[in-house]
Amino acid sequence: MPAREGSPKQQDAETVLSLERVSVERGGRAVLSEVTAEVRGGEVLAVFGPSGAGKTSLLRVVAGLLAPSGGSVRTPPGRLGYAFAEHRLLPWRTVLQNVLIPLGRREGRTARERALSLLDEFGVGGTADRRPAELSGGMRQRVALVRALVVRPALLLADEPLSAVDRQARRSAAAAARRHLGGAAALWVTHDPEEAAAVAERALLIGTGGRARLVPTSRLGSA
Amino acid sequence: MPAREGSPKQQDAETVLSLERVSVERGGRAVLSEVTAEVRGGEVLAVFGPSGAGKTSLLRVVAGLLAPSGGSVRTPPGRLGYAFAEHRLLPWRTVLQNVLIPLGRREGRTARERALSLLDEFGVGGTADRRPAELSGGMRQRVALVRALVVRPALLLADEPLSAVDRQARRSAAAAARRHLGGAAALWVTHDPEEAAAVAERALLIGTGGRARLVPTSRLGSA
Amino acid sequence: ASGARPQADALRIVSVANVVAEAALTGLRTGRAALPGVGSVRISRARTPDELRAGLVGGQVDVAVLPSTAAANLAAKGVDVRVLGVLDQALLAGIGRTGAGTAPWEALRGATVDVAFRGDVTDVLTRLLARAGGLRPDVDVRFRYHAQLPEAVAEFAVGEADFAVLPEPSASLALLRAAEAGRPGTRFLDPAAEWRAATGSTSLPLMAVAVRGDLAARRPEVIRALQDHLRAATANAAASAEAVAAELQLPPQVVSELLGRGGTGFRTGVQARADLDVLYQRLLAHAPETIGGRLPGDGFGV
Amino acid sequence: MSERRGRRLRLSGAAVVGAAVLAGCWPAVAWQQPEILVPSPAETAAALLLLVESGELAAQLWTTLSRAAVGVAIGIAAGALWGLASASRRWIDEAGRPLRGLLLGLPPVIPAVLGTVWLGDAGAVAVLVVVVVTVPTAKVTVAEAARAIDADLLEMARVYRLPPAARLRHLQLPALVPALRSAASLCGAGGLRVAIMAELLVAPDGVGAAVAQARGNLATAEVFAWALVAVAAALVTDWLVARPARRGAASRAAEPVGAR
Amino acid sequence: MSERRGRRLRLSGAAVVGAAVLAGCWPAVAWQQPEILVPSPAETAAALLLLVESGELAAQLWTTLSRAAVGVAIGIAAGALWGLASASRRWIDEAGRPLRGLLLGLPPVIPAVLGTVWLGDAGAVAVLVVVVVTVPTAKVTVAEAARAIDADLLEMARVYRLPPAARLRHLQLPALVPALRSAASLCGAGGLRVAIMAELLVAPDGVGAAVAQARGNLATAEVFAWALVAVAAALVTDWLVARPARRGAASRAAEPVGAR
Ligand SMILES: Nc1ncnc2c1ncn2[C@@H]1O[C@H](COP(=O)(O)OP(=O)(O)OP(=O)(O)O)[C@@H](O)[C@H]1O
Ligand SMILES: Nc1ncnc2c1ncn2[C@@H]1O[C@H](COP(=O)(O)OP(=O)(O)OP(=O)(O)O)[C@@H](O)[C@H]1O
Ligand SMILES: [Mg+2]
Ligand SMILES: [Mg+2]
Repeated sequence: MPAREGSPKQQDAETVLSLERVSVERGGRAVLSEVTAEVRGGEVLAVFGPSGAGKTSLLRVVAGLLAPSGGSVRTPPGRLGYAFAEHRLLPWRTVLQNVLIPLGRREGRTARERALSLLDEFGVGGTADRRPAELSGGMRQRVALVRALVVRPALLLADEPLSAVDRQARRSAAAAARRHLGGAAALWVTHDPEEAAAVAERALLIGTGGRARLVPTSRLGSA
Repeated sequence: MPAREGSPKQQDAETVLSLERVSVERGGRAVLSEVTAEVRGGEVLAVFGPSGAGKTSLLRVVAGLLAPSGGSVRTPPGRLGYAFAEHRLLPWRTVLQNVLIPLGRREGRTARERALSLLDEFGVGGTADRRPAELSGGMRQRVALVRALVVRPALLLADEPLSAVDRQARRSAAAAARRHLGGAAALWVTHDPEEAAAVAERALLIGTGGRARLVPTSRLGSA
Repeated sequence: ASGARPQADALRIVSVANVVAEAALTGLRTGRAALPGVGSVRISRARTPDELRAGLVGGQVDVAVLPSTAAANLAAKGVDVRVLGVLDQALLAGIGRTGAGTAPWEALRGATVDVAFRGDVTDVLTRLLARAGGLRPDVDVRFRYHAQLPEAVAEFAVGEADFAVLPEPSASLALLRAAEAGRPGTRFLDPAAEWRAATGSTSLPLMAVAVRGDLAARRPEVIRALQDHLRAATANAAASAEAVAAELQLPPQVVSELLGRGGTGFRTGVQARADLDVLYQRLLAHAPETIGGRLPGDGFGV
Repeated sequence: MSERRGRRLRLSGAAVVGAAVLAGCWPAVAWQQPEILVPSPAETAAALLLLVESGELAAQLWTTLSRAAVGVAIGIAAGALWGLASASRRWIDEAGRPLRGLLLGLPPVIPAVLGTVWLGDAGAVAVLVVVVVTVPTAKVTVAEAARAIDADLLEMARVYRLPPAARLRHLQLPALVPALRSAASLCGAGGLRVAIMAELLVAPDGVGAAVAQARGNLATAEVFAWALVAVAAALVTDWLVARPARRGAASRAAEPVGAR
Repeated sequence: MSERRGRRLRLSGAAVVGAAVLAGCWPAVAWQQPEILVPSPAETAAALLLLVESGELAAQLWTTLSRAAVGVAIGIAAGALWGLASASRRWIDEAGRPLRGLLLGLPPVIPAVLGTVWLGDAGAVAVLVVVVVTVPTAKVTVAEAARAIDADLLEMARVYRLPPAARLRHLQLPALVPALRSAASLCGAGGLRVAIMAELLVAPDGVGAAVAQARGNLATAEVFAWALVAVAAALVTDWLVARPARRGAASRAAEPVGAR
């Protein structure tokens, strides 16, 4: 049974990301089954569910890294920002270089200042000239999130972007991410109800059967 | 100022892990400053603190992977179990092989059953014959934790071992870990107060200045 | 380092590939001829004199058929070898695309001559003979070198070169292939004849049969027997043309032409010593490294 | 299933096209050149047939192949061990540097000459030359790859005190598979060429000696026939080395990746 | 600081010991052998001195070095590009397979013969032979390493739509450093040897031709002197290639790791 829209606010921005009856198989096993959802520009949809339910798989399908076994995905034109769960920073480049590499040459120049201020805002300000290996796990995660934001994505996919960060830094980073999202649509995977509530109003709750339904993030805490 | 013992229960088991005025520098910057703590056999000490405070560094010092710039560390004789933050499973071996490799040959035979039942208990029972790449992030984390436990360590170091796992699985995994610890001493890094409380009674709270103090885990939630 | 030899009466002969040498050894190889006092003869072939020296030094080789310069060179380097004879033959030939005139050197004035290696005996002798013939090397006549003999042969055969001085059987091969390719050439220069004219010696002794010194000293009767065999076999070389062609995998017509031309023969080391010394002295003056920088001493020829 | 099969067909198609292009160059060149320089395919085929019929091909190829195989096996084993040791201990690396320079810089004539002195047997000398050429290739490839092994995994092995054998079996060898494969690919096919070259320099038998003989006789078609044999042997070696590799790659890429 | 210096000294010490052991083997062998088989270091030094004084050494070495350098440069560039292309597109890999077999299996005599036909100039032929030998080494090493590049990082590059130039510069080249280094190390030092061999086969000048001539004259000491020159050149090349590498390794291992 496809999931239905659960949020009341849908007046101003239009839907830019839509999943329609998306099914996914991995290694021959069905993981997601007929997931349907729509996300408007500027909106974050939290993705919530048990470990192994298929959250990362869903993000990969949306990013075009994995072919769904059924259904269709429509994504907005423009750039994609993807904060991978394992950060995927280039080990031989500095933090600042890592953040700037996805930008084109000309953009890169003007974006430098923005990148530095974003790093600052996410609490990793002093690390611009260090290599990823010289950061702590939580710092690397935030750098990866900055990289995903600095490209001014039309679509942001964030896969547990703050799981290795302490509660306080998580709160402030989630708020900062929300501020810098602009008109982008976002899918934000997290296991933390508080974090989900900080970035999103609606959550796509994936069950172990691979079915998903939309719930308000305010109701996740009780899970 | 060195930290002091904060827990009232210290009658039966003796101290097997002790840190005395341990200081750590990384990349020329002071990270930890004169951390002192003692852990008894069978006791878990939670390690808590902001991202970048030096929790992973502390575990590395205890594991002998990093030389402290000052102070001394005494560890129990016997095996070490280390659940790294980035799992570090061998990509070309199956889950079961990964879990069994740290064991010697003869042990390996008898340990097979135990490994399988541990995997089961941690909610990754069906994955024994898969490669790590075929697991979700949270599943890989739990496999790494099982590997650290299956060697029957005298000392367990767990670095945010359940950060990518949903709340429910986290609770049950934490409880299972506690059960299987036996007489080992453990340091357990986490950002989740609930998880800390589930595995430990005392926590080493590391501040941004690199100083640490011991607090009951019940008081972490208010941080 | 010779040590105890298991088969004292086995004679081990190694020969560099050479038509006359092969003809002289055919009888021994096939077992039709036998040497008195020698139980068995084992014959193998080496591609370069370089391969022979370890065997001669180590005692795995008793007799070696090799360029006479290499024999002198080994002696100069302290290897105890003697020459038990030389194989007389037309070992070098100047081939070209002109008719054989009376003044071969004049035909070469202003021309380029292909030679296989810079600085080897063929090169040195050709330069010496050119000077004797009234040409200044590198001025009146130019030389072009190759790293390997087959290249020089191929260049002549396909018409890339008009003149070449080559050892046999390469010269014959070059003429054969050139004729097949429709660019026939001729032997227009006989270096051996030029050599005799220039030096007054009776031959140009380029191919020698060397023997380990201790064998020569201990078993003179074996040396005699071998010399007798070689003399008889070279005198009748043409008879074994077919076997030689098969053994060396050469075109039969080339071998029978070479062996049938006459001029092949064998002289003992003692008989040929004077001719050898003339050659060695000239080389010592112009290219000492080819004979190791020193003339062989007394008793070199046996 | 049938889609994967189609893909495989298309890929062998690419190989056939590649071979056809190469094969096409040959008559184009041979056309304008006399046989003695560049024989035509037909002339070469005739020479090849002769070699096959006389049994020469089988005999010499067997001689050379066995020399190459022995040399390559010894060379890869020694080189890989040396490479692993070099990667794990800096002083071994430094101490081995002169030997490595020696092996890499030494013209093969020298081991050929020395080998004749020491070993006497020309076949053994050819093996020696193959070993000398193979060892540094294997060593350098394996050492650089071993240095690039994931430091995190090595640390894990240290923490869990894996004994050296287990470390080698479960961590280093699997991580070195690409390097070992390139060493095997280079040395396997290249070893034959080196063996031929060594025989050309010193040995009285084997493919190299046959080539030298044919070349001396200006039997260019025969030289080309031997070259064809050598290339065919190299391709077979390459195929044997690449086969298990491809199977591994296929299983890794089992999951379909769609276009966006 | 001074501790690091001590370590460096100890390491060069290891290299000196390695060299000394090798150098010690030589007189030990030469002792029992006549000069014509294994010349002593003194005899070799005398021959070397003669080569230096006559200017022969500088002239021939220059010729050979420039041929080797040109050949290796072309070979590594072409091989690395081919390797990258092979790793990224299966059909390129498949289509290139026959050519790779050809290059790996072909006895150098054949390109020598064909080269003489096509290029005329023997020097160019020597360069061609060096290229032919270098290309597959570079190709195989780079292709296998490129296939082993972290798939996660490649996926990241794809997601962020890095243009090919940026991908090459920021991801592929840094990831290929070990492979490129081993290719450079193998081809750089080995290239000289191959050039010498090629000259021995095809060219009338250069070190290879000098070796051939010395060999023909049974001047073993001179052959050894040339071999020393070749080994020295290989060591220098190796040192030049290894220097930047070592610097990189030093910066990576900046953090001290204590014993437990
Ligand atoms: N490459 C793969 N091959 C086969 N199966 C896979 C692969 N990757 C993931 N899976 C399986 O797909 C299912 C969903 O995985 P996914 O990574 O999407 O989970 P998740 O919801 O992101 O979990 P987590 O919260 O632990 O990250 C899991 O059962 C996992 O075992
Ligand atoms: N290899 C390194 N070189 C230099 N500095 C490092 C290195 N690793 C970590 N650091 C620095 O040491 C400090 C402590 O890092 P550590 O990894 O111990 O933090 P942590 O408490 O584990 O943080 P997190 O919760 O994010 O994992 C950080 O400021 C980090 O930047
Ligand atoms: Mg996931
Ligand atoms: Mg950490």
